Amino acid sequence: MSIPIDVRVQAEPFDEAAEQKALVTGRFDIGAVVAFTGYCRDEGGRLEALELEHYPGMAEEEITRICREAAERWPLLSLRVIHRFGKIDPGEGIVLVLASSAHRAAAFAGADFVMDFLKSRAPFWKKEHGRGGTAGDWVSAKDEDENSLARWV
Amino acid sequence: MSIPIDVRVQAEPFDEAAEQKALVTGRFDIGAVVAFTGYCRDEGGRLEALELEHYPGMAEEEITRICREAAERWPLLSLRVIHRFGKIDPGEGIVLVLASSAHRAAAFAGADFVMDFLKSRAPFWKKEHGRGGTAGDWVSAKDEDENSLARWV
Amino acid sequence: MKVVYFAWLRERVGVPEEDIAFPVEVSTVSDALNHLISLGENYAYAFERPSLIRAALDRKHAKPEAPLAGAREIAFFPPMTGG
Amino acid sequence: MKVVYFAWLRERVGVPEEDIAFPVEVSTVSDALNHLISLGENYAYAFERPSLIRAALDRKHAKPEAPLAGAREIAFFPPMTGG
Repeated sequence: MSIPIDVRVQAEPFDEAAEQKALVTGRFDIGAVVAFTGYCRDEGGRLEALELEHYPGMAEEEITRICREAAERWPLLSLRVIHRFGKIDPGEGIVLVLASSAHRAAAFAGADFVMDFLKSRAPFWKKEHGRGGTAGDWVSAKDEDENSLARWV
Repeated sequence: MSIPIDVRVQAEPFDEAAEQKALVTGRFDIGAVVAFTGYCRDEGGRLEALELEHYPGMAEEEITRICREAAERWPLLSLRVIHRFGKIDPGEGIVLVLASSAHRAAAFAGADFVMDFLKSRAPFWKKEHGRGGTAGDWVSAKDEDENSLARWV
Repeated sequence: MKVVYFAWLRERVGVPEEDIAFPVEVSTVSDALNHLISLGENYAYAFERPSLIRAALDRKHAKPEAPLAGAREIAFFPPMTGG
Repeated sequence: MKVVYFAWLRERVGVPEEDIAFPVEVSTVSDALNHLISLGENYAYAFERPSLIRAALDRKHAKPEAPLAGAREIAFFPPMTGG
Protein backbone atom coordinates (compact mmCIF):
# COMPACT_ATOMS: atom_id res chain seq x y z
CA MET A 1 0.00 0.00 0.00
CA SER A 2 1.27 3.43 -0.86
CA ILE A 3 1.28 6.02 1.93
CA PRO A 4 2.18 9.72 1.80
CA ILE A 5 5.97 10.04 2.04
CA ASP A 6 7.27 13.58 2.15
CA VAL A 7 11.05 14.10 2.12
CA ARG A 8 12.73 17.48 2.08
CA VAL A 9 16.42 18.44 2.14
CA GLN A 10 16.83 22.14 2.84
CA ALA A 11 19.11 24.80 4.31
CA GLU A 12 16.28 26.56 6.15
CA PRO A 13 15.21 25.71 9.71
CA PHE A 14 12.06 23.60 9.98
CA ASP A 15 8.97 24.09 12.10
CA GLU A 16 8.15 20.81 13.88
CA ALA A 17 4.71 22.02 14.91
CA ALA A 18 3.66 23.04 11.40
CA GLU A 19 4.94 19.75 9.98
CA GLN A 20 3.09 17.64 12.53
CA LYS A 21 -0.07 19.69 12.04
CA ALA A 22 0.14 19.16 8.28
CA LEU A 23 0.51 15.43 8.90
CA VAL A 24 -2.57 14.99 11.08
CA THR A 25 -5.01 17.73 10.11
CA GLY A 26 -8.21 16.33 8.64
CA ARG A 27 -7.24 12.74 9.43
CA PHE A 28 -9.21 10.84 12.02
CA ASP A 29 -7.54 7.46 11.53
CA ILE A 30 -4.19 8.51 13.01
CA GLY A 31 -3.90 7.41 16.62
CA ALA A 32 -0.18 7.94 17.15
CA VAL A 33 2.57 10.22 15.89
CA VAL A 34 6.19 9.81 16.85
CA ALA A 35 8.30 12.89 16.09
CA PHE A 36 12.06 12.62 16.33
CA THR A 37 14.06 15.85 16.29
CA GLY A 38 17.85 15.78 16.15
CA TYR A 39 19.51 18.92 17.49
CA CYS A 40 22.97 20.42 17.14
CA ARG A 41 24.80 20.15 20.49
CA ASP A 42 27.60 22.49 21.55
CA GLU A 43 29.67 19.61 23.02
CA GLY A 44 30.19 21.31 26.34
CA GLY A 45 30.75 24.73 24.78
CA ARG A 46 33.45 23.48 22.42
CA LEU A 47 31.40 23.91 19.23
CA GLU A 48 30.53 27.11 17.43
CA ALA A 49 28.48 25.34 14.75
CA LEU A 50 28.10 22.25 12.61
CA GLU A 51 28.33 22.39 8.85
CA LEU A 52 26.49 19.72 6.92
CA GLU A 53 27.52 18.74 3.41
CA HIS A 54 25.19 16.56 1.37
CA TYR A 55 24.93 14.84 -1.98
CA PRO A 56 22.11 16.72 -3.71
CA GLY A 57 19.62 14.43 -5.32
CA MET A 58 20.91 11.26 -3.69
CA ALA A 59 20.09 12.60 -0.21
CA GLU A 60 16.36 12.94 -1.02
CA GLU A 61 16.29 9.67 -2.98
CA GLU A 62 18.03 7.63 -0.29
CA ILE A 63 15.81 8.95 2.50
CA THR A 64 12.78 8.20 0.35
CA ARG A 65 14.02 4.62 -0.16
CA ILE A 66 14.44 4.24 3.63
CA CYS A 67 10.89 5.56 4.17
CA ARG A 68 9.44 3.14 1.61
CA GLU A 69 11.20 0.27 3.37
CA ALA A 70 9.71 1.39 6.71
CA ALA A 71 6.25 1.62 5.14
CA GLU A 72 6.58 -1.98 3.96
CA ARG A 73 7.59 -3.23 7.38
CA TRP A 74 4.99 -1.49 9.56
CA PRO A 75 1.38 -0.34 9.13
CA LEU A 76 2.28 3.33 8.92
CA LEU A 77 -0.15 5.98 7.70
CA SER A 78 2.38 8.63 6.69
CA LEU A 79 6.05 9.56 6.92
CA ARG A 80 7.70 12.95 6.73
CA VAL A 81 11.43 13.65 6.91
CA ILE A 82 13.24 16.97 6.76
CA HIS A 83 17.03 17.07 6.82
CA ARG A 84 18.97 20.33 6.79
CA PHE A 85 22.32 21.09 5.23
CA GLY A 86 24.71 24.04 5.57
CA LYS A 87 25.73 25.76 8.80
CA ILE A 88 23.69 24.91 11.87
CA ASP A 89 24.06 26.53 15.29
CA PRO A 90 23.92 24.69 18.61
CA GLY A 91 20.32 24.34 19.73
CA GLU A 92 18.95 24.29 16.18
CA GLY A 93 17.23 21.27 14.71
CA ILE A 94 19.16 19.23 12.12
CA VAL A 95 16.68 16.52 11.25
CA LEU A 96 12.98 15.85 11.80
CA VAL A 97 11.32 12.45 11.32
CA LEU A 98 7.55 12.10 11.71
CA ALA A 99 5.84 8.71 11.60
CA SER A 100 2.09 8.27 12.00
CA SER A 101 0.04 5.15 12.52
CA ALA A 102 -3.22 3.97 14.03
CA HIS A 103 -1.31 2.59 17.02
CA ARG A 104 1.84 3.52 18.86
CA ALA A 105 4.05 0.47 18.24
CA ALA A 106 4.30 1.03 14.48
CA ALA A 107 4.84 4.78 14.88
CA PHE A 108 7.73 4.21 17.30
CA ALA A 109 9.29 1.46 15.19
CA GLY A 110 8.92 3.41 11.94
CA ALA A 111 10.56 6.59 13.26
CA ASP A 112 13.33 4.63 15.00
CA PHE A 113 14.05 2.59 11.86
CA VAL A 114 14.13 5.64 9.58
CA MET A 115 16.52 7.48 11.92
CA ASP A 116 18.84 4.48 12.19
CA PHE A 117 19.14 4.00 8.45
CA LEU A 118 19.27 7.71 7.77
CA LYS A 119 22.32 8.01 10.07
CA SER A 120 24.33 5.41 8.16
CA ARG A 121 22.85 5.51 4.67
CA ALA A 122 21.78 9.07 3.84
CA PRO A 123 24.63 10.99 2.19
CA PHE A 124 25.31 13.75 4.73
CA TRP A 125 28.62 14.62 6.38
CA LYS A 126 29.14 16.80 9.43
CA LYS A 127 32.06 19.14 9.95
CA GLU A 128 32.65 20.77 13.32
CA HIS A 129 33.45 24.44 13.68
CA GLY A 130 35.11 25.14 17.03
CA ARG A 131 34.70 28.23 19.17
CA GLY A 132 36.99 31.09 18.19
CA GLY A 133 37.09 30.09 14.55
CA THR A 134 39.27 27.00 14.96
CA ALA A 135 39.48 24.92 11.82
CA GLY A 136 36.80 22.26 11.63
CA ASP A 137 37.24 18.52 11.73
CA TRP A 138 34.98 16.11 9.96
CA VAL A 139 32.90 14.02 12.36
CA SER A 140 33.83 10.33 12.27
CA ALA A 141 31.11 7.76 11.73
CA LYS A 142 30.31 5.82 14.88
CA ASP A 143 30.53 2.06 15.01
CA GLU A 144 27.41 2.15 17.17
CA ASP A 145 25.42 3.60 14.27
CA GLU A 146 26.42 0.69 12.05
CA ASN A 147 25.74 -1.77 14.87
CA SER A 148 22.37 -0.20 15.47
CA LEU A 149 21.29 -1.32 11.99
CA ALA A 150 21.73 -4.93 13.08
CA ARG A 151 18.56 -4.53 15.18
CA TRP A 152 16.42 -4.56 12.04
CA VAL A 153 17.60 -7.69 10.23
CA MET B 1 20.76 11.80 38.96
CA SER B 2 17.70 13.95 39.10
CA ILE B 3 16.40 15.35 35.81
CA PRO B 4 13.50 17.74 35.15
CA ILE B 5 10.28 15.71 35.12
CA ASP B 6 7.15 17.69 34.32
CA VAL B 7 3.79 15.89 34.51
CA ARG B 8 0.44 17.54 33.91
CA VAL B 9 -3.08 16.11 33.88
CA GLN B 10 -5.52 18.58 32.40
CA ALA B 11 -8.81 18.98 30.52
CA GLU B 12 -7.42 21.58 28.12
CA PRO B 13 -5.79 20.74 24.79
CA PHE B 14 -2.00 20.88 24.77
CA ASP B 15 0.38 22.59 22.37
CA GLU B 16 3.09 20.11 21.34
CA ALA B 17 5.24 22.83 19.80
CA ALA B 18 5.22 25.04 22.90
CA GLU B 19 6.01 22.06 25.11
CA GLN B 20 8.93 20.91 22.98
CA LYS B 21 10.24 24.45 22.76
CA ALA B 22 10.10 24.80 26.55
CA LEU B 23 12.03 21.54 26.83
CA VAL B 24 14.94 22.49 24.58
CA THR B 25 15.23 26.30 24.71
CA GLY B 26 18.52 27.40 26.20
CA ARG B 27 19.90 23.87 26.35
CA PHE B 28 22.81 22.95 24.12
CA ASP B 29 23.41 19.46 25.51
CA ILE B 30 20.19 17.97 24.07
CA GLY B 31 20.87 16.12 20.83
CA ALA B 32 17.59 14.25 20.48
CA VAL B 33 13.94 14.68 21.39
CA VAL B 34 11.32 12.02 20.82
CA ALA B 35 7.77 13.35 21.02
CA PHE B 36 4.91 10.89 21.13
CA THR B 37 1.40 12.22 20.59
CA GLY B 38 -1.63 9.99 21.04
CA TYR B 39 -4.71 11.14 19.12
CA CYS B 40 -8.40 10.36 19.39
CA ARG B 41 -9.46 8.31 16.33
CA ASP B 42 -13.01 8.25 15.01
CA GLU B 43 -12.88 4.48 14.38
CA GLY B 44 -14.04 4.74 10.80
CA GLY B 45 -16.63 7.40 11.59
CA ARG B 46 -18.26 5.38 14.37
CA LEU B 47 -17.10 7.64 17.21
CA GLU B 48 -18.40 11.06 18.15
CA ALA B 49 -15.92 11.51 20.99
CA LEU B 50 -13.97 9.80 23.76
CA GLU B 51 -14.50 10.66 27.38
CA LEU B 52 -11.60 10.11 29.74
CA GLU B 53 -12.13 9.57 33.42
CA HIS B 54 -9.13 9.70 35.74
CA TYR B 55 -8.18 9.30 39.37
CA PRO B 56 -7.12 12.81 40.39
CA GLY B 57 -3.88 12.84 42.30
CA MET B 58 -2.97 9.27 41.56
CA ALA B 59 -2.80 9.96 37.81
CA GLU B 60 -0.06 12.59 38.22
CA GLU B 61 1.74 10.56 40.87
CA GLU B 62 1.75 7.33 38.88
CA ILE B 63 2.99 9.00 35.68
CA THR B 64 5.72 10.70 37.71
CA ARG B 65 6.76 7.31 39.13
CA ILE B 66 6.95 5.90 35.57
CA CYS B 67 9.08 8.86 34.47
CA ARG B 68 11.47 8.42 37.40
CA GLU B 69 11.87 4.76 36.48
CA ALA B 70 12.66 5.74 32.86
CA ALA B 71 15.22 8.30 34.06
CA GLU B 72 16.96 5.59 36.07
CA ARG B 73 17.13 3.24 33.09
CA TRP B 74 18.37 5.61 30.37
CA PRO B 75 20.59 8.71 30.27
CA LEU B 76 17.69 11.10 29.71
CA LEU B 77 18.02 14.86 30.10
CA SER B 78 14.34 15.67 30.67
CA LEU B 79 10.85 14.19 30.51
CA ARG B 80 7.52 15.89 30.04
CA VAL B 81 4.11 14.21 29.99
CA ILE B 82 0.69 15.77 29.51
CA HIS B 83 -2.44 13.61 29.72
CA ARG B 84 -5.89 15.02 29.15
CA PHE B 85 -9.19 14.01 30.74
CA GLY B 86 -12.80 14.82 29.91
CA LYS B 87 -14.39 14.82 26.46
CA ILE B 88 -12.01 14.64 23.53
CA ASP B 89 -13.01 14.91 19.86
CA PRO B 90 -11.56 12.78 17.05
CA GLY B 91 -8.37 14.38 15.77
CA GLU B 92 -7.51 15.95 19.12
CA GLY B 93 -4.44 14.95 21.12
CA ILE B 94 -5.00 12.83 24.24
CA VAL B 95 -1.48 12.37 25.52
CA LEU B 96 1.94 13.88 24.86
CA VAL B 97 5.23 12.34 25.97
CA LEU B 98 8.50 14.17 25.39
CA ALA B 99 11.86 12.58 26.15
CA SER B 100 15.17 14.33 25.59
CA SER B 101 18.70 12.98 25.64
CA ALA B 102 22.15 13.65 24.20
CA HIS B 103 21.64 10.75 21.76
CA ARG B 104 18.70 9.21 19.98
CA ALA B 105 18.64 5.69 21.44
CA ALA B 106 17.84 6.85 24.99
CA ALA B 107 15.23 9.35 23.78
CA PHE B 108 13.41 6.64 21.79
CA ALA B 109 13.61 4.09 24.60
CA GLY B 110 12.52 6.58 27.26
CA ALA B 111 9.44 7.78 25.37
CA ASP B 112 8.47 4.23 24.36
CA PHE B 113 8.84 2.95 27.93
CA VAL B 114 6.83 5.80 29.44
CA MET B 115 3.98 5.28 26.92
CA ASP B 116 3.89 1.54 27.54
CA PHE B 117 3.65 1.85 31.30
CA LEU B 118 1.32 4.81 31.11
CA LYS B 119 -1.14 2.73 29.05
CA SER B 120 -1.41 -0.03 31.66
CA ARG B 121 -0.52 1.72 34.91
CA ALA B 122 -1.80 5.30 34.81
CA PRO B 123 -5.37 5.51 36.18
CA PHE B 124 -7.34 6.66 33.15
CA TRP B 125 -10.39 5.03 31.60
CA LYS B 126 -11.84 5.70 28.18
CA LYS B 127 -15.54 5.72 27.37
CA GLU B 128 -16.72 5.84 23.76
CA HIS B 129 -19.48 8.14 22.62
CA GLY B 130 -20.99 6.94 19.36
CA ARG B 131 -22.28 9.08 16.53
CA GLY B 132 -25.86 10.20 16.99
CA GLY B 133 -25.65 10.21 20.78
CA THR B 134 -25.58 6.44 21.26
CA ALA B 135 -24.78 5.41 24.81
CA GLY B 136 -21.08 4.96 25.38
CA ASP B 137 -19.23 1.77 26.17
CA TRP B 138 -16.12 1.64 28.29
CA VAL B 139 -13.05 0.66 26.28
CA SER B 140 -11.65 -2.72 27.29
CA ALA B 141 -8.00 -3.00 28.19
CA LYS B 142 -5.97 -4.76 25.53
CA ASP B 143 -3.93 -7.82 26.26
CA GLU B 144 -1.31 -6.44 23.91
CA ASP B 145 -0.77 -3.49 26.24
CA GLU B 146 -0.01 -5.81 29.13
CA ASN B 147 2.18 -7.98 26.91
CA SER B 148 4.02 -4.92 25.71
CA LEU B 149 5.29 -4.37 29.25
CA ALA B 150 7.13 -7.67 29.06
CA ARG B 151 9.62 -6.00 26.69
CA TRP B 152 11.13 -4.06 29.58
CA VAL B 153 11.88 -6.76 32.17
CA MET C 1 -12.01 4.25 55.42
CA LYS C 2 -12.63 6.22 52.22
CA VAL C 3 -13.51 3.96 49.30
CA VAL C 4 -13.48 5.32 45.74
CA TYR C 5 -14.62 3.75 42.46
CA PHE C 6 -13.90 4.55 38.83
CA ALA C 7 -15.31 3.90 35.36
CA TRP C 8 -17.88 1.09 35.07
CA LEU C 9 -17.18 0.02 38.63
CA ARG C 10 -18.33 3.45 39.80
CA GLU C 11 -21.40 3.22 37.58
CA ARG C 12 -22.33 -0.20 38.93
CA VAL C 13 -21.78 0.64 42.59
CA GLY C 14 -23.78 3.82 42.04
CA VAL C 15 -21.57 6.29 43.93
CA PRO C 16 -18.11 7.68 43.19
CA GLU C 17 -16.97 7.39 46.80
CA GLU C 18 -18.13 6.56 50.28
CA ASP C 19 -16.87 6.02 53.80
CA ILE C 20 -16.99 2.44 54.97
CA ALA C 21 -16.15 1.12 58.41
CA PHE C 22 -14.62 -2.25 57.64
CA PRO C 23 -14.92 -4.94 60.37
CA VAL C 24 -11.66 -5.66 62.21
CA GLU C 25 -11.19 -8.99 60.44
CA VAL C 26 -10.94 -7.16 57.08
CA SER C 27 -7.18 -6.76 56.81
CA THR C 28 -6.28 -6.92 53.09
CA VAL C 29 -7.44 -5.46 49.76
CA SER C 30 -8.97 -8.82 48.94
CA ASP C 31 -10.84 -8.87 52.28
CA ALA C 32 -12.17 -5.38 51.58
CA LEU C 33 -13.42 -6.46 48.15
CA ASN C 34 -15.20 -9.48 49.61
CA HIS C 35 -16.74 -7.36 52.34
CA LEU C 36 -18.09 -4.91 49.74
CA ILE C 37 -19.66 -7.77 47.77
CA SER C 38 -21.64 -8.67 50.92
CA LEU C 39 -23.12 -5.17 51.15
CA GLY C 40 -25.71 -5.50 48.39
CA GLU C 41 -26.61 -6.41 44.83
CA ASN C 42 -25.00 -3.32 43.26
CA TYR C 43 -21.68 -4.32 44.83
CA ALA C 44 -22.07 -7.96 43.87
CA TYR C 45 -22.71 -6.82 40.27
CA ALA C 46 -19.78 -4.39 40.28
CA PHE C 47 -17.33 -6.95 41.60
CA GLU C 48 -18.72 -10.03 39.85
CA ARG C 49 -15.45 -10.64 37.96
CA PRO C 50 -12.66 -10.08 40.49
CA SER C 51 -10.01 -10.79 37.83
CA LEU C 52 -11.04 -7.51 36.18
CA ILE C 53 -10.70 -5.45 39.35
CA ARG C 54 -7.61 -3.40 40.15
CA ALA C 55 -7.02 -1.60 43.44
CA ALA C 56 -4.93 1.19 44.88
CA LEU C 57 -4.12 2.11 48.49
CA ASP C 58 -3.46 5.79 49.08
CA ARG C 59 -3.02 6.27 45.32
CA LYS C 60 -0.55 3.47 44.79
CA HIS C 61 -1.31 0.24 42.95
CA ALA C 62 -1.99 -2.52 45.48
CA LYS C 63 -2.23 -6.30 45.10
CA PRO C 64 -5.09 -8.34 46.59
CA GLU C 65 -2.91 -9.47 49.47
CA ALA C 66 -1.74 -5.93 50.38
CA PRO C 67 -2.58 -5.02 54.02
CA LEU C 68 -4.98 -2.14 54.61
CA ALA C 69 -3.23 -1.17 57.85
CA GLY C 70 -2.37 2.54 57.85
CA ALA C 71 -4.08 3.35 54.54
CA ARG C 72 -6.66 6.14 54.46
CA GLU C 73 -8.10 5.59 50.99
CA ILE C 74 -8.77 2.48 48.95
CA ALA C 75 -9.71 2.66 45.27
CA PHE C 76 -11.24 0.01 43.01
CA PHE C 77 -11.27 0.26 39.23
CA PRO C 78 -11.17 -1.73 35.97
CA PRO C 79 -7.92 -2.27 34.02
CA MET C 80 -6.66 1.10 32.84
CA THR C 81 -7.17 2.30 29.27
CA GLY C 82 -5.43 5.67 29.12
CA GLY C 83 -2.76 6.89 26.73
CA MET D 1 32.24 9.45 -16.64
CA LYS D 2 31.31 12.06 -14.08
CA VAL D 3 33.11 11.50 -10.76
CA VAL D 4 32.03 13.36 -7.63
CA TYR D 5 33.63 13.57 -4.18
CA PHE D 6 32.30 14.61 -0.79
CA ALA D 7 33.55 15.75 2.63
CA TRP D 8 37.24 15.14 3.38
CA LEU D 9 37.58 13.06 0.22
CA ARG D 10 36.58 16.13 -1.80
CA GLU D 11 39.02 18.28 0.17
CA ARG D 12 41.87 15.84 -0.40
CA VAL D 13 41.22 15.32 -4.10
CA GLY D 14 40.92 19.09 -4.45
CA VAL D 15 37.86 19.27 -6.72
CA PRO D 16 34.18 18.51 -6.06
CA GLU D 17 33.71 16.77 -9.40
CA GLU D 18 35.42 16.01 -12.67
CA ASP D 19 34.97 14.03 -15.87
CA ILE D 20 37.25 11.04 -16.18
CA ALA D 21 37.61 8.72 -19.17
CA PHE D 22 38.28 5.39 -17.50
CA PRO D 23 40.29 2.84 -19.54
CA VAL D 24 38.21 -0.06 -20.90
CA GLU D 25 39.66 -2.52 -18.37
CA VAL D 26 38.14 -0.46 -15.53
CA SER D 27 34.84 -2.28 -15.06
CA THR D 28 33.93 -2.07 -11.35
CA VAL D 29 33.75 0.52 -8.56
CA SER D 30 36.90 -1.01 -7.10
CA ASP D 31 38.69 -0.75 -10.45
CA ALA D 32 37.68 2.91 -10.70
CA LEU D 33 39.05 3.62 -7.22
CA ASN D 34 42.37 1.96 -8.07
CA HIS D 35 42.59 3.86 -11.34
CA LEU D 36 42.05 7.17 -9.49
CA ILE D 37 44.84 6.32 -7.02
CA SER D 38 47.18 6.02 -10.02
CA LEU D 39 46.39 9.57 -11.17
CA GLY D 40 48.42 11.48 -8.59
CA GLU D 41 49.42 12.13 -5.00
CA ASN D 42 46.22 13.95 -4.08
CA TYR D 43 44.22 10.88 -5.14
CA ALA D 44 46.60 8.50 -3.37
CA TYR D 45 46.17 10.59 -0.19
CA ALA D 46 42.37 10.78 -0.55
CA PHE D 47 41.98 7.03 -1.06
CA GLU D 48 44.78 5.88 1.26
CA ARG D 49 42.37 3.93 3.48
CA PRO D 50 39.99 2.14 1.11
CA SER D 51 38.03 0.65 4.05
CA LEU D 52 36.82 4.19 4.81
CA ILE D 53 35.58 4.84 1.29
CA ARG D 54 31.96 4.46 0.25
CA ALA D 55 30.67 4.74 -3.30
CA ALA D 56 27.46 5.37 -5.20
CA LEU D 57 26.56 4.76 -8.83
CA ASP D 58 23.93 7.10 -10.22
CA ARG D 59 23.01 8.11 -6.67
CA LYS D 60 22.60 4.60 -5.31
CA HIS D 61 24.94 2.95 -2.84
CA ALA D 62 27.29 0.60 -4.68
CA LYS D 63 29.66 -2.10 -3.46
CA PRO D 64 33.30 -2.36 -4.63
CA GLU D 65 32.41 -5.20 -7.01
CA ALA D 66 29.47 -3.34 -8.61
CA PRO D 67 29.90 -2.97 -12.42
CA LEU D 68 30.20 0.54 -13.84
CA ALA D 69 28.47 -0.44 -17.07
CA GLY D 70 25.61 1.92 -17.85
CA ALA D 71 26.26 4.32 -14.99
CA ARG D 72 26.71 8.01 -15.77
CA GLU D 73 27.92 9.21 -12.38
CA ILE D 74 30.14 7.65 -9.73
CA ALA D 75 30.50 9.20 -6.27
CA PHE D 76 33.11 8.54 -3.59
CA PHE D 77 32.70 9.67 0.02
CA PRO D 78 33.53 8.81 3.64
CA PRO D 79 31.09 6.93 5.91
CA MET D 80 28.01 9.10 6.37
CA THR D 81 27.43 11.15 9.52
CA GLY D 82 24.05 12.79 9.02
CA GLY D 83 21.02 12.72 11.25
